[in-house]
Amino acid sequence: MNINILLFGQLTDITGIGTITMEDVADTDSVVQNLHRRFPALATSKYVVAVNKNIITGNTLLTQNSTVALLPPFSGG
Amino acid sequence: MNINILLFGQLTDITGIGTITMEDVADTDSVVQNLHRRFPALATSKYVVAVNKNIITGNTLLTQNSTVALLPPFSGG
Amino acid sequence: MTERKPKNIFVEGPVLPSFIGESIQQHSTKTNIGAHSIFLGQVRADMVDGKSVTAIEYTTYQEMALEKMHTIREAIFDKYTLTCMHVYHSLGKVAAGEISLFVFTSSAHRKAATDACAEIVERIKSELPVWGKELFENEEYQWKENK
Amino acid sequence: MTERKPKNIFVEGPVLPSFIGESIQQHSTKTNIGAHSIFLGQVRADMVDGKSVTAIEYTTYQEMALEKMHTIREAIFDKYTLTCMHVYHSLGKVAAGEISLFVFTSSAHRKAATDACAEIVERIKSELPVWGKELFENEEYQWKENK
Repeated sequence: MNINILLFGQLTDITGIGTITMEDVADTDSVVQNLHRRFPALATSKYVVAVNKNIITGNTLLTQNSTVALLPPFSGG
Repeated sequence: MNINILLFGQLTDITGIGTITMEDVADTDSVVQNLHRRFPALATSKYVVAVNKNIITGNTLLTQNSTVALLPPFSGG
Repeated sequence: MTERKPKNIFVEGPVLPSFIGESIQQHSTKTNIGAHSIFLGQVRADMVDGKSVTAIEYTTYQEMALEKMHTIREAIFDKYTLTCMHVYHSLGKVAAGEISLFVFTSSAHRKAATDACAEIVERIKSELPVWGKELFENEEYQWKENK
Repeated sequence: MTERKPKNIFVEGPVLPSFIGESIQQHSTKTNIGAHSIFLGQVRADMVDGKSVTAIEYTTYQEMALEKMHTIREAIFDKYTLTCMHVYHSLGKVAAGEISLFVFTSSAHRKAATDACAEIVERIKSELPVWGKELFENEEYQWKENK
């Protein structure tokens, strides 16, 4: 299963990239744990998670080609 | 004693003029009574009275060169 | 002893959109501004008994209106932390679709500009001695009244 | 079956005052409009630790932002009786003193336009996935956070 992961704003300062692809992750908790292992500074960063452009509040199952986005605090306007 | 009287908006439709001078009127009630006699339609018109650019709520004594203005409902903006 | 002279807010005819654009442009040097709030009053082609309003002709008791506007301005600056405030009101004929009132406030943060702008508009409509005569296609007219 | 496509609100670089003037001008043919409310966000040259912000660089999650903006637009049209509503937000660099947000609402009577405009601005700031990076004179920067 292919999952697309998008990172924005200050989070890309940590990861150095804005797009990551992961295979064999079943849910958003797994994605987050995997990212925190690879980029420890993410664990102490403020962000919310969106799946397919909708912000989620709990662990969410993913399907083929789901897009998971990590969104730091908004500052538009 | 010279009193300047100003009329605005729909009130000038009644009086035909915007400025009237009166002599020997001591207070605003006298001005209003005088105007109502000359222009009976004024008596049934909505307006407030200002003396020297301040809206008054009761009878007000006038002095030499006071300006009395009859102001129909505002409709600016 | 200098007494601040009330600023003239009246312009002959409509307020032009290009003038509004230029007014905004002039604020680009004030880099402490974070928010602008603008209110524009536009003349509506209202239908009254089957006839439509083609223009409004504005008149004022100018001396009183400018004194009143000065009082409003001071009260608004006392109440809100504004960087600037501009008000323009038309006199004479303004056709349907044209702009007769332009209120423009600016502040560091949005709440002051937004709240001040709304309050200025309310006070202008209820307190300024200005009269609008709604003109119809033929020679007919009626006097507008603010609610 | 047609699904209304979300309108693009993003523009590259600052929103120009002349564009705002032209947008206003375009409403002169809509003679049922009586009131316009406009909000403009301008980049402030804030001082942070003795350094001043020279520009903000905006990025977005565009697909999500446009869907979100579409939802906001529908909600606002349901709640208020508006004639029209326009929103423009900058992407990329906007220098201090330049405009990064332009919200423009119009209605027959002033309350709808004014209230809708204020609500749209609040929702944009809290709900749109947009990020501003405040750039200083040197190569330094900090990420902005809306309050």
